[in-house]
Amino acid sequence: MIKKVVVQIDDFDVNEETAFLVDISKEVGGINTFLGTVRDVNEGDTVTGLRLEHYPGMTEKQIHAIIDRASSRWSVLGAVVIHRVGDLQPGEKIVFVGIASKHRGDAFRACEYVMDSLKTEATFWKKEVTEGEARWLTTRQTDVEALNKWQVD
Amino acid sequence: MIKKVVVQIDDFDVNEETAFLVDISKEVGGINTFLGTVRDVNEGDTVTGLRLEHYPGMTEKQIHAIIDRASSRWSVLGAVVIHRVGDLQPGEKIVFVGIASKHRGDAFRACEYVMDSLKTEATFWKKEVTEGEARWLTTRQTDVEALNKWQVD
Amino acid sequence: MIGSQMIKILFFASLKEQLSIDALDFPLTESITVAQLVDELVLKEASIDRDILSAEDILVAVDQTVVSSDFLVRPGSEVAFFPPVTGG
Amino acid sequence: MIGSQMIKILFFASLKEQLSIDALDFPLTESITVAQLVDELVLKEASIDRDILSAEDILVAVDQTVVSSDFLVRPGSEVAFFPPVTGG
Repeated sequence: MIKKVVVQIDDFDVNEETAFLVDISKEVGGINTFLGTVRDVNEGDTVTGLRLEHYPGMTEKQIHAIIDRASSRWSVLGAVVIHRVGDLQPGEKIVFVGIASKHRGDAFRACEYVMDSLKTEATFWKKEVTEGEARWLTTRQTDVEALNKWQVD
Repeated sequence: MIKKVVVQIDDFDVNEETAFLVDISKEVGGINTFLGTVRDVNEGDTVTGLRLEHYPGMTEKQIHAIIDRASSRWSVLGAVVIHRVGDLQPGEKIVFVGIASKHRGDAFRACEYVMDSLKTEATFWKKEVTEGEARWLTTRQTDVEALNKWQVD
Repeated sequence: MIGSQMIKILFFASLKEQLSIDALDFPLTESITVAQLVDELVLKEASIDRDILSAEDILVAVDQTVVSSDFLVRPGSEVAFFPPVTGG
Repeated sequence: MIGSQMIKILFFASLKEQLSIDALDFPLTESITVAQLVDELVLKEASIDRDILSAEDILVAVDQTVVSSDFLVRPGSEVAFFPPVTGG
Protein backbone atom coordinates (compact mmCIF):
# COMPACT_ATOMS: atom_id res chain seq x y z
CA MET A 1 0.00 0.00 0.00
CA ILE A 2 1.34 3.39 -1.03
CA LYS A 3 0.60 6.43 1.15
CA LYS A 4 0.95 10.11 0.46
CA VAL A 5 0.18 12.49 3.33
CA VAL A 6 0.68 16.22 2.98
CA VAL A 7 -0.31 19.19 5.14
CA GLN A 8 0.33 22.40 3.23
CA ILE A 9 -0.65 26.04 2.83
CA ASP A 10 -0.70 25.89 -0.96
CA ASP A 11 -3.54 24.70 -3.15
CA PHE A 12 -3.24 21.28 -4.79
CA ASP A 13 -4.13 19.76 -8.13
CA VAL A 14 -6.85 17.10 -8.24
CA ASN A 15 -5.61 15.74 -11.59
CA GLU A 16 -2.14 15.24 -10.21
CA GLU A 17 -3.40 13.37 -7.16
CA THR A 18 -5.78 11.27 -9.25
CA ALA A 19 -2.97 10.39 -11.69
CA PHE A 20 -0.79 9.41 -8.72
CA LEU A 21 -3.50 6.97 -7.60
CA VAL A 22 -4.19 5.58 -11.09
CA ASP A 23 -0.47 4.99 -11.64
CA ILE A 24 0.13 3.09 -8.40
CA SER A 25 -0.63 -0.21 -10.13
CA LYS A 26 -2.54 -1.56 -13.10
CA GLU A 27 -4.49 -3.57 -10.54
CA VAL A 28 -6.25 -0.32 -9.62
CA GLY A 29 -9.87 -0.60 -10.78
CA GLY A 30 -11.58 2.07 -8.72
CA ILE A 31 -10.65 5.35 -7.11
CA ASN A 32 -12.92 7.11 -4.67
CA THR A 33 -12.08 10.65 -3.72
CA PHE A 34 -13.52 13.24 -1.41
CA LEU A 35 -12.87 16.93 -1.85
CA GLY A 36 -13.91 19.31 0.90
CA THR A 37 -14.36 22.99 0.10
CA VAL A 38 -15.14 26.13 2.11
CA ARG A 39 -18.87 26.83 2.06
CA ASP A 40 -20.04 30.44 2.15
CA VAL A 41 -22.69 29.84 4.81
CA ASN A 42 -22.40 27.95 8.09
CA GLU A 43 -25.07 27.77 10.77
CA GLY A 44 -26.93 30.60 9.04
CA ASP A 45 -24.02 33.05 8.90
CA THR A 46 -22.20 34.26 5.82
CA VAL A 47 -18.66 32.94 5.91
CA THR A 48 -16.05 35.28 4.43
CA GLY A 49 -13.01 33.20 5.28
CA LEU A 50 -11.56 30.29 7.20
CA ARG A 51 -8.27 29.99 9.08
CA LEU A 52 -6.89 26.50 9.61
CA GLU A 53 -4.33 25.71 12.26
CA HIS A 54 -2.75 22.32 12.99
CA TYR A 55 -0.22 20.53 15.19
CA PRO A 56 2.74 19.94 12.88
CA GLY A 57 4.17 16.46 13.26
CA MET A 58 1.30 14.99 15.23
CA THR A 59 -1.20 15.64 12.44
CA GLU A 60 0.83 13.77 9.85
CA LYS A 61 1.42 10.85 12.25
CA GLN A 62 -2.32 10.66 12.93
CA ILE A 63 -3.23 10.68 9.26
CA HIS A 64 -0.77 7.86 8.55
CA ALA A 65 -2.32 5.88 11.43
CA ILE A 66 -5.86 6.53 10.13
CA ILE A 67 -4.89 5.28 6.64
CA ASP A 68 -3.24 2.20 8.16
CA ARG A 69 -6.42 1.38 10.06
CA ALA A 70 -8.48 1.81 6.88
CA SER A 71 -6.06 -0.46 5.03
CA SER A 72 -6.40 -3.16 7.69
CA ARG A 73 -10.19 -3.21 7.19
CA TRP A 74 -10.48 -2.80 3.42
CA SER A 75 -8.33 -3.63 0.44
CA VAL A 76 -6.38 -0.44 -0.30
CA LEU A 77 -3.71 -0.16 -3.00
CA GLY A 78 -2.98 3.51 -2.45
CA ALA A 79 -4.10 6.47 -0.35
CA VAL A 80 -3.60 10.21 -0.67
CA VAL A 81 -4.54 12.74 2.01
CA ILE A 82 -3.87 16.41 1.45
CA HIS A 83 -5.05 18.93 4.01
CA ARG A 84 -4.54 22.66 3.70
CA VAL A 85 -3.81 25.05 6.56
CA GLY A 86 -3.68 28.85 6.74
CA ASP A 87 -6.22 31.31 5.36
CA LEU A 88 -8.85 30.06 2.92
CA GLN A 89 -11.68 31.77 1.03
CA PRO A 90 -15.18 30.42 0.29
CA GLY A 91 -15.05 27.95 -2.60
CA GLU A 92 -11.41 27.04 -1.96
CA LYS A 93 -10.32 23.44 -1.46
CA ILE A 94 -9.59 22.38 2.13
CA VAL A 95 -9.05 18.65 2.06
CA PHE A 96 -8.62 15.83 -0.45
CA VAL A 97 -8.82 12.13 0.36
CA GLY A 98 -8.27 9.61 -2.42
CA ILE A 99 -8.29 5.83 -2.16
CA ALA A 100 -7.33 3.42 -4.94
CA SER A 101 -8.56 -0.17 -4.74
CA LYS A 102 -9.12 -3.12 -7.01
CA HIS A 103 -12.87 -2.98 -6.38
CA ARG A 104 -15.06 0.03 -5.81
CA GLY A 105 -16.68 -1.01 -2.53
CA ASP A 106 -13.32 -0.98 -0.73
CA ALA A 107 -12.46 2.44 -2.16
CA PHE A 108 -15.79 3.96 -1.06
CA ARG A 109 -15.61 2.49 2.46
CA ALA A 110 -11.96 3.36 3.09
CA CYS A 111 -12.33 6.91 1.75
CA GLU A 112 -15.34 7.70 3.92
CA TYR A 113 -13.69 6.11 6.97
CA VAL A 114 -10.57 8.24 6.48
CA MET A 115 -12.69 11.40 6.07
CA ASP A 116 -14.81 10.66 9.15
CA SER A 117 -11.68 9.93 11.18
CA LEU A 118 -9.90 13.08 10.00
CA LYS A 119 -12.88 15.17 11.11
CA THR A 120 -12.85 13.97 14.70
CA GLU A 121 -9.28 12.79 15.35
CA ALA A 122 -6.71 14.75 13.38
CA THR A 123 -5.28 17.84 15.08
CA PHE A 124 -6.71 20.56 12.86
CA TRP A 125 -8.69 23.54 14.11
CA LYS A 126 -10.87 25.86 12.07
CA LYS A 127 -11.54 29.49 12.82
CA GLU A 128 -14.34 30.96 10.78
CA VAL A 129 -14.64 34.61 9.83
CA THR A 130 -18.28 35.67 9.55
CA GLU A 131 -18.94 39.29 8.69
CA GLY A 132 -16.02 40.70 10.63
CA GLU A 133 -16.21 38.34 13.58
CA ALA A 134 -13.89 35.37 13.94
CA ARG A 135 -14.93 32.29 15.92
CA TRP A 136 -13.34 28.92 16.56
CA LEU A 137 -15.58 26.12 15.41
CA THR A 138 -16.63 23.41 17.83
CA THR A 139 -16.95 19.71 17.12
CA ARG A 140 -20.15 18.80 15.33
CA GLN A 141 -22.25 16.09 16.89
CA THR A 142 -22.94 14.78 13.37
CA ASP A 143 -19.20 14.25 12.88
CA VAL A 144 -18.94 12.25 16.08
CA GLU A 145 -21.90 10.14 14.99
CA ALA A 146 -20.36 9.71 11.53
CA LEU A 147 -17.28 8.16 13.11
CA ASN A 148 -19.30 6.00 15.49
CA LYS A 149 -20.86 4.11 12.59
CA TRP A 150 -17.45 2.53 11.89
CA GLN A 151 -17.18 0.93 15.34
CA VAL A 152 -16.75 -2.80 15.08
CA ASP A 153 -19.10 -4.48 17.54
CA MET B 1 -29.76 20.29 -8.96
CA ILE B 2 -27.42 20.50 -11.94
CA LYS B 3 -26.74 17.38 -14.03
CA LYS B 4 -24.10 16.64 -16.61
CA VAL B 5 -24.33 13.30 -18.40
CA VAL B 6 -21.94 12.41 -21.20
CA VAL B 7 -21.22 9.17 -23.07
CA GLN B 8 -18.14 9.63 -25.21
CA ILE B 9 -15.23 7.87 -26.92
CA ASP B 10 -12.68 10.48 -25.84
CA ASP B 11 -10.87 10.65 -22.55
CA PHE B 12 -11.96 13.29 -20.02
CA ASP B 13 -10.29 15.59 -17.55
CA VAL B 14 -10.89 15.00 -13.84
CA ASN B 15 -9.87 18.58 -12.93
CA GLU B 16 -12.41 20.00 -15.33
CA GLU B 17 -15.22 17.85 -13.94
CA THR B 18 -14.21 18.61 -10.36
CA ALA B 19 -14.10 22.35 -11.09
CA PHE B 20 -17.57 22.08 -12.67
CA LEU B 21 -18.86 20.56 -9.41
CA VAL B 22 -17.06 23.05 -7.13
CA ASP B 23 -18.42 25.97 -9.16
CA ILE B 24 -22.06 24.87 -9.06
CA SER B 25 -22.64 26.84 -5.87
CA LYS B 26 -20.74 28.19 -2.91
CA GLU B 27 -23.04 26.02 -0.83
CA VAL B 28 -21.01 23.03 -2.05
CA GLY B 29 -19.05 21.69 0.92
CA GLY B 30 -18.18 18.19 -0.22
CA ILE B 31 -17.60 16.41 -3.50
CA ASN B 32 -17.35 12.66 -3.72
CA THR B 33 -16.11 11.16 -6.94
CA PHE B 34 -15.57 7.69 -8.28
CA LEU B 35 -13.19 6.97 -11.13
CA GLY B 36 -13.23 3.52 -12.71
CA THR B 37 -10.20 2.38 -14.70
CA VAL B 38 -9.35 -0.68 -16.81
CA ARG B 39 -7.52 -3.25 -14.69
CA ASP B 40 -4.91 -5.44 -16.35
CA VAL B 41 -6.14 -8.66 -14.76
CA ASN B 42 -9.69 -10.00 -14.49
CA GLU B 43 -10.66 -13.42 -13.18
CA GLY B 44 -7.03 -14.52 -13.41
CA ASP B 45 -6.47 -13.54 -17.05
CA THR B 46 -4.24 -10.76 -18.36
CA VAL B 47 -6.43 -8.10 -19.94
CA THR B 48 -4.92 -6.37 -22.96
CA GLY B 49 -7.92 -4.26 -23.86
CA LEU B 50 -11.57 -3.52 -23.35
CA ARG B 51 -14.27 -2.63 -25.88
CA LEU B 52 -17.32 -0.80 -24.62
CA GLU B 53 -20.59 -0.70 -26.50
CA HIS B 54 -23.79 1.08 -25.46
CA TYR B 55 -27.35 1.86 -26.55
CA PRO B 56 -27.22 5.51 -27.61
CA GLY B 57 -30.16 7.49 -26.31
CA MET B 58 -31.40 4.92 -23.83
CA THR B 59 -28.15 5.02 -21.85
CA GLU B 60 -28.28 8.78 -21.33
CA LYS B 61 -31.96 8.62 -20.36
CA GLN B 62 -31.19 5.90 -17.82
CA ILE B 63 -28.30 7.84 -16.28
CA HIS B 64 -30.48 10.94 -15.89
CA ALA B 65 -33.13 8.79 -14.18
CA ILE B 66 -30.54 7.22 -11.86
CA ILE B 67 -29.26 10.66 -10.82
CA ASP B 68 -32.84 11.86 -10.24
CA ARG B 69 -33.49 8.90 -7.95
CA ALA B 70 -30.27 9.61 -6.04
CA SER B 71 -31.30 13.25 -5.71
CA SER B 72 -34.68 12.27 -4.30
CA ARG B 73 -33.00 10.27 -1.53
CA TRP B 74 -30.03 12.48 -0.67
CA SER B 75 -29.25 16.18 -0.84
CA VAL B 76 -27.48 16.67 -4.18
CA LEU B 77 -26.42 20.07 -5.55
CA GLY B 78 -24.77 18.72 -8.69
CA ALA B 79 -23.97 15.45 -10.44
CA VAL B 80 -21.60 14.53 -13.25
CA VAL B 81 -21.53 11.16 -14.98
CA ILE B 82 -19.10 10.53 -17.82
CA HIS B 83 -18.86 7.08 -19.34
CA ARG B 84 -16.51 6.18 -22.14
CA VAL B 85 -17.25 3.76 -24.98
CA GLY B 86 -15.05 2.27 -27.68
CA ASP B 87 -11.64 0.66 -27.29
CA LEU B 88 -9.77 1.15 -24.01
CA GLN B 89 -6.36 0.03 -22.75
CA PRO B 90 -5.42 -1.13 -19.23
CA GLY B 91 -5.00 1.87 -16.93
CA GLU B 92 -7.35 4.06 -18.97
CA LYS B 93 -10.34 5.77 -17.41
CA ILE B 94 -13.75 4.21 -18.08
CA VAL B 95 -16.23 6.04 -15.89
CA PHE B 96 -16.42 9.09 -13.66
CA VAL B 97 -19.20 9.84 -11.20
CA GLY B 98 -19.04 13.05 -9.18
CA ILE B 99 -21.58 14.33 -6.66
CA ALA B 100 -21.50 17.75 -5.02
CA SER B 101 -23.43 18.24 -1.77
CA LYS B 102 -23.50 20.55 1.20
CA HIS B 103 -22.47 17.74 3.52
CA ARG B 104 -20.19 14.84 2.84
CA GLY B 105 -22.50 11.99 3.85
CA ASP B 106 -24.96 12.85 1.07
CA ALA B 107 -22.16 13.03 -1.50
CA PHE B 108 -20.75 9.61 -0.50
CA ARG B 109 -24.16 7.91 -0.48
CA ALA B 110 -25.41 9.42 -3.76
CA CYS B 111 -22.13 8.73 -5.58
CA GLU B 112 -22.04 5.07 -4.58
CA TYR B 113 -25.73 4.64 -5.38
CA VAL B 114 -25.22 6.09 -8.87
CA MET B 115 -22.18 3.83 -9.45
CA ASP B 116 -23.98 0.70 -8.24
CA SER B 117 -27.01 1.56 -10.41
CA LEU B 118 -24.86 2.25 -13.49
CA LYS B 119 -23.24 -1.18 -13.14
CA THR B 120 -26.47 -3.14 -13.23
CA GLU B 121 -28.96 -0.90 -15.05
CA ALA B 122 -27.32 1.30 -17.68
CA THR B 123 -27.09 -0.17 -21.20
CA PHE B 124 -23.34 -0.60 -21.49
CA TRP B 125 -21.62 -3.83 -22.46
CA LYS B 126 -17.97 -4.70 -22.01
CA LYS B 127 -15.96 -7.03 -24.20
CA GLU B 128 -12.61 -7.96 -22.76
CA VAL B 129 -9.57 -8.91 -24.82
CA THR B 130 -7.39 -11.40 -22.95
CA GLU B 131 -4.28 -12.63 -24.73
CA GLY B 132 -5.81 -12.68 -28.17
CA GLU B 133 -9.25 -13.90 -27.18
CA ALA B 134 -12.22 -11.54 -26.85
CA ARG B 135 -15.11 -12.32 -24.54
CA TRP B 136 -18.24 -10.47 -23.50
CA LEU B 137 -18.38 -10.00 -19.77
CA THR B 138 -21.35 -11.25 -17.80
CA THR B 139 -23.06 -9.56 -14.87
CA ARG B 140 -21.19 -9.98 -11.61
CA GLN B 141 -23.19 -11.33 -8.70
CA THR B 142 -21.33 -8.84 -6.46
CA ASP B 143 -22.69 -5.97 -8.57
CA VAL B 144 -26.26 -7.22 -8.18
CA GLU B 145 -25.72 -7.51 -4.43
CA ALA B 146 -24.18 -4.03 -4.34
CA LEU B 147 -27.37 -2.58 -5.80
CA ASN B 148 -29.62 -4.63 -3.53
CA LYS B 149 -28.21 -2.87 -0.46
CA TRP B 150 -29.97 0.34 -1.56
CA GLN B 151 -33.45 -1.25 -1.50
CA VAL B 152 -35.76 0.64 0.79
CA ASP B 153 -37.67 -1.86 2.92
CA MET C 1 -38.74 8.14 -36.33
CA ILE C 2 -39.74 5.42 -38.73
CA GLY C 3 -43.07 4.97 -40.51
CA SER C 4 -46.10 4.24 -38.35
CA GLN C 5 -46.65 0.82 -39.95
CA MET C 6 -43.15 -0.33 -39.08
CA ILE C 7 -41.07 -0.88 -35.98
CA LYS C 8 -37.32 -0.48 -35.58
CA ILE C 9 -35.60 -3.47 -33.98
CA LEU C 10 -32.11 -3.24 -32.45
CA PHE C 11 -29.70 -5.88 -31.15
CA PHE C 12 -26.70 -5.18 -28.94
CA ALA C 13 -23.44 -6.71 -27.75
CA SER C 14 -23.18 -10.54 -27.72
CA LEU C 15 -26.71 -10.85 -29.13
CA LYS C 16 -25.80 -8.69 -32.12
CA GLU C 17 -22.76 -10.88 -32.77
CA GLN C 18 -24.61 -14.16 -32.35
CA LEU C 19 -27.37 -13.10 -34.75
CA SER C 20 -24.96 -11.23 -37.05
CA ILE C 21 -27.40 -8.34 -37.27
CA ASP C 22 -27.53 -5.02 -35.45
CA ALA C 23 -30.84 -3.56 -36.63
CA LEU C 24 -33.81 -4.20 -38.86
CA ASP C 25 -37.07 -2.54 -39.79
CA PHE C 26 -40.06 -4.83 -39.36
CA PRO C 27 -43.65 -4.28 -40.51
CA LEU C 28 -46.23 -3.97 -37.73
CA THR C 29 -49.76 -2.79 -38.41
CA GLU C 30 -51.30 -3.43 -34.99
CA SER C 31 -50.11 -3.79 -31.42
CA ILE C 32 -48.79 -7.20 -30.33
CA THR C 33 -47.01 -8.39 -27.20
CA VAL C 34 -43.24 -8.72 -27.02
CA ALA C 35 -43.68 -12.51 -26.89
CA GLN C 36 -45.78 -12.44 -30.09
CA LEU C 37 -43.20 -10.18 -31.73
CA VAL C 38 -40.48 -12.74 -30.99
CA ASP C 39 -42.64 -15.44 -32.66
CA GLU C 40 -43.15 -13.20 -35.71
CA LEU C 41 -39.44 -12.41 -35.97
CA VAL C 42 -38.45 -16.07 -35.79
CA LEU C 43 -41.04 -16.91 -38.45
CA LYS C 44 -40.26 -14.14 -40.90
CA GLU C 45 -36.59 -13.24 -40.46
CA ALA C 46 -34.07 -15.89 -41.48
CA SER C 47 -31.35 -14.31 -39.35
CA ILE C 48 -33.30 -14.62 -36.09
CA ASP C 49 -32.72 -17.79 -34.10
CA ARG C 50 -35.36 -18.49 -31.44
CA ASP C 51 -32.95 -20.08 -28.95
CA ILE C 52 -30.66 -17.05 -29.10
CA LEU C 53 -33.38 -14.38 -28.95
CA SER C 54 -35.40 -16.16 -26.26
CA ALA C 55 -32.46 -17.01 -24.01
CA GLU C 56 -33.43 -16.60 -20.38
CA ASP C 57 -31.21 -13.60 -19.67
CA ILE C 58 -32.07 -11.53 -22.77
CA LEU C 59 -33.70 -8.20 -21.95
CA VAL C 60 -36.17 -6.24 -24.07
CA ALA C 61 -36.65 -2.48 -24.13
CA VAL C 62 -39.52 -0.78 -25.92
CA ASP C 63 -38.96 2.90 -26.66
CA GLN C 64 -35.91 2.76 -24.40
CA THR C 65 -37.61 1.35 -21.33
CA VAL C 66 -37.06 -2.25 -20.21
CA VAL C 67 -40.34 -4.20 -20.38
CA SER C 68 -41.64 -7.72 -19.75
CA SER C 69 -42.74 -10.18 -22.46
CA ASP C 70 -46.44 -9.30 -22.11
CA PHE C 71 -45.82 -5.61 -22.89
CA LEU C 72 -47.73 -4.36 -25.95
CA VAL C 73 -45.53 -3.15 -28.81
CA ARG C 74 -47.25 -0.47 -30.91
CA PRO C 75 -46.52 0.35 -34.56
CA GLY C 76 -43.80 3.02 -34.75
CA SER C 77 -41.98 1.76 -31.66
CA GLU C 78 -38.27 1.09 -31.18
CA VAL C 79 -37.66 -2.38 -29.75
CA ALA C 80 -34.24 -3.45 -28.50
CA PHE C 81 -32.98 -6.88 -27.46
CA PHE C 82 -29.80 -7.17 -25.40
CA PRO C 83 -27.92 -9.25 -22.83
CA PRO C 84 -27.48 -8.15 -19.19
CA VAL C 85 -25.50 -4.93 -18.90
CA THR C 86 -21.88 -4.81 -17.72
CA GLY C 87 -20.83 -1.16 -17.74
CA GLY C 88 -19.40 1.10 -15.09
CA MET D 1 14.66 17.68 21.15
CA ILE D 2 14.97 19.72 24.32
CA GLY D 3 17.15 18.98 27.36
CA SER D 4 16.27 15.87 29.35
CA GLN D 5 15.49 17.91 32.50
CA MET D 6 12.88 19.97 30.64
CA ILE D 7 9.64 19.37 28.81
CA LYS D 8 8.24 21.30 25.87
CA ILE D 9 4.65 22.45 26.31
CA LEU D 10 2.45 23.50 23.40
CA PHE D 11 -0.97 25.16 23.22
CA PHE D 12 -3.18 25.27 20.14
CA ALA D 13 -6.15 27.10 18.64
CA SER D 14 -8.65 28.71 21.06
CA LEU D 15 -6.58 27.57 24.05
CA LYS D 16 -3.48 29.32 22.70
CA GLU D 17 -5.51 32.52 22.26
CA GLN D 18 -7.18 32.34 25.67
CA LEU D 19 -3.83 31.83 27.44
CA SER D 20 -1.97 34.17 25.06
CA ILE D 21 0.88 31.70 24.82
CA ASP D 22 1.73 29.10 22.19
CA ALA D 23 4.66 27.26 23.77
CA LEU D 24 6.92 27.17 26.81
CA ASP D 25 9.78 25.11 28.14
CA PHE D 26 9.15 23.83 31.65
CA PRO D 27 11.61 22.14 34.01
CA LEU D 28 10.83 18.51 34.88
CA THR D 29 13.33 16.29 36.66
CA GLU D 30 11.14 13.27 37.31
CA SER D 31 7.99 11.74 35.85
CA ILE D 32 4.65 13.14 37.01
CA THR D 33 1.09 12.60 35.83
CA VAL D 34 -0.62 14.97 33.42
CA ALA D 35 -2.91 16.08 36.28
CA GLN D 36 0.12 16.89 38.45
CA LEU D 37 1.72 18.76 35.56
CA VAL D 38 -1.38 20.94 35.25
CA ASP D 39 -1.10 21.75 39.00
CA GLU D 40 2.58 22.64 38.57
CA LEU D 41 1.89 24.83 35.55
CA VAL D 42 -0.88 26.76 37.33
CA LEU D 43 1.40 27.24 40.33
CA LYS D 44 4.55 28.33 38.50
CA GLU D 45 3.43 29.97 35.25
CA ALA D 46 1.58 33.26 35.58
CA SER D 47 0.07 32.91 32.12
CA ILE D 48 -1.65 29.61 32.88
CA ASP D 49 -5.21 29.83 34.14
CA ARG D 50 -6.54 26.65 35.77
CA ASP D 51 -10.11 27.08 34.60
CA ILE D 52 -8.97 27.46 31.01
CA LEU D 53 -6.43 24.63 31.00
CA SER D 54 -8.65 22.22 32.93
CA ALA D 55 -11.82 22.87 30.94
CA GLU D 56 -13.72 19.64 30.42
CA ASP D 57 -13.17 19.39 26.68
CA ILE D 58 -9.42 20.16 26.63
CA LEU D 59 -7.33 17.29 25.28
CA VAL D 60 -3.74 16.44 26.16
CA ALA D 61 -1.17 14.74 23.93
CA VAL D 62 2.17 13.50 25.21
CA ASP D 63 4.75 12.94 22.50
CA GLN D 64 1.99 13.39 19.94
CA THR D 65 -0.39 10.78 21.31
CA VAL D 66 -3.60 11.74 23.10
CA VAL D 67 -3.47 10.53 26.73
CA SER D 68 -5.62 10.65 29.87
CA SER D 69 -4.88 12.73 32.96
CA ASP D 70 -3.20 9.85 34.81
CA PHE D 71 -0.62 9.35 32.06
CA LEU D 72 3.00 9.74 33.26
CA VAL D 73 4.91 12.59 31.64
CA ARG D 74 8.67 11.91 31.51
CA PRO D 75 11.42 14.52 31.37
CA GLY D 76 12.21 15.34 27.73
CA SER D 77 8.63 14.87 26.56
CA GLU D 78 6.52 17.12 24.37
CA VAL D 79 3.16 17.89 25.97
CA ALA D 80 0.36 19.58 24.03
CA PHE D 81 -2.96 20.98 25.23
CA PHE D 82 -5.73 21.70 22.73
CA PRO D 83 -9.49 21.93 22.22
CA PRO D 84 -11.50 19.32 20.28
CA VAL D 85 -10.41 19.13 16.64
CA THR D 86 -12.48 20.55 13.79
CA GLY D 87 -10.57 19.80 10.59
CA GLY D 88 -11.49 18.03 7.37
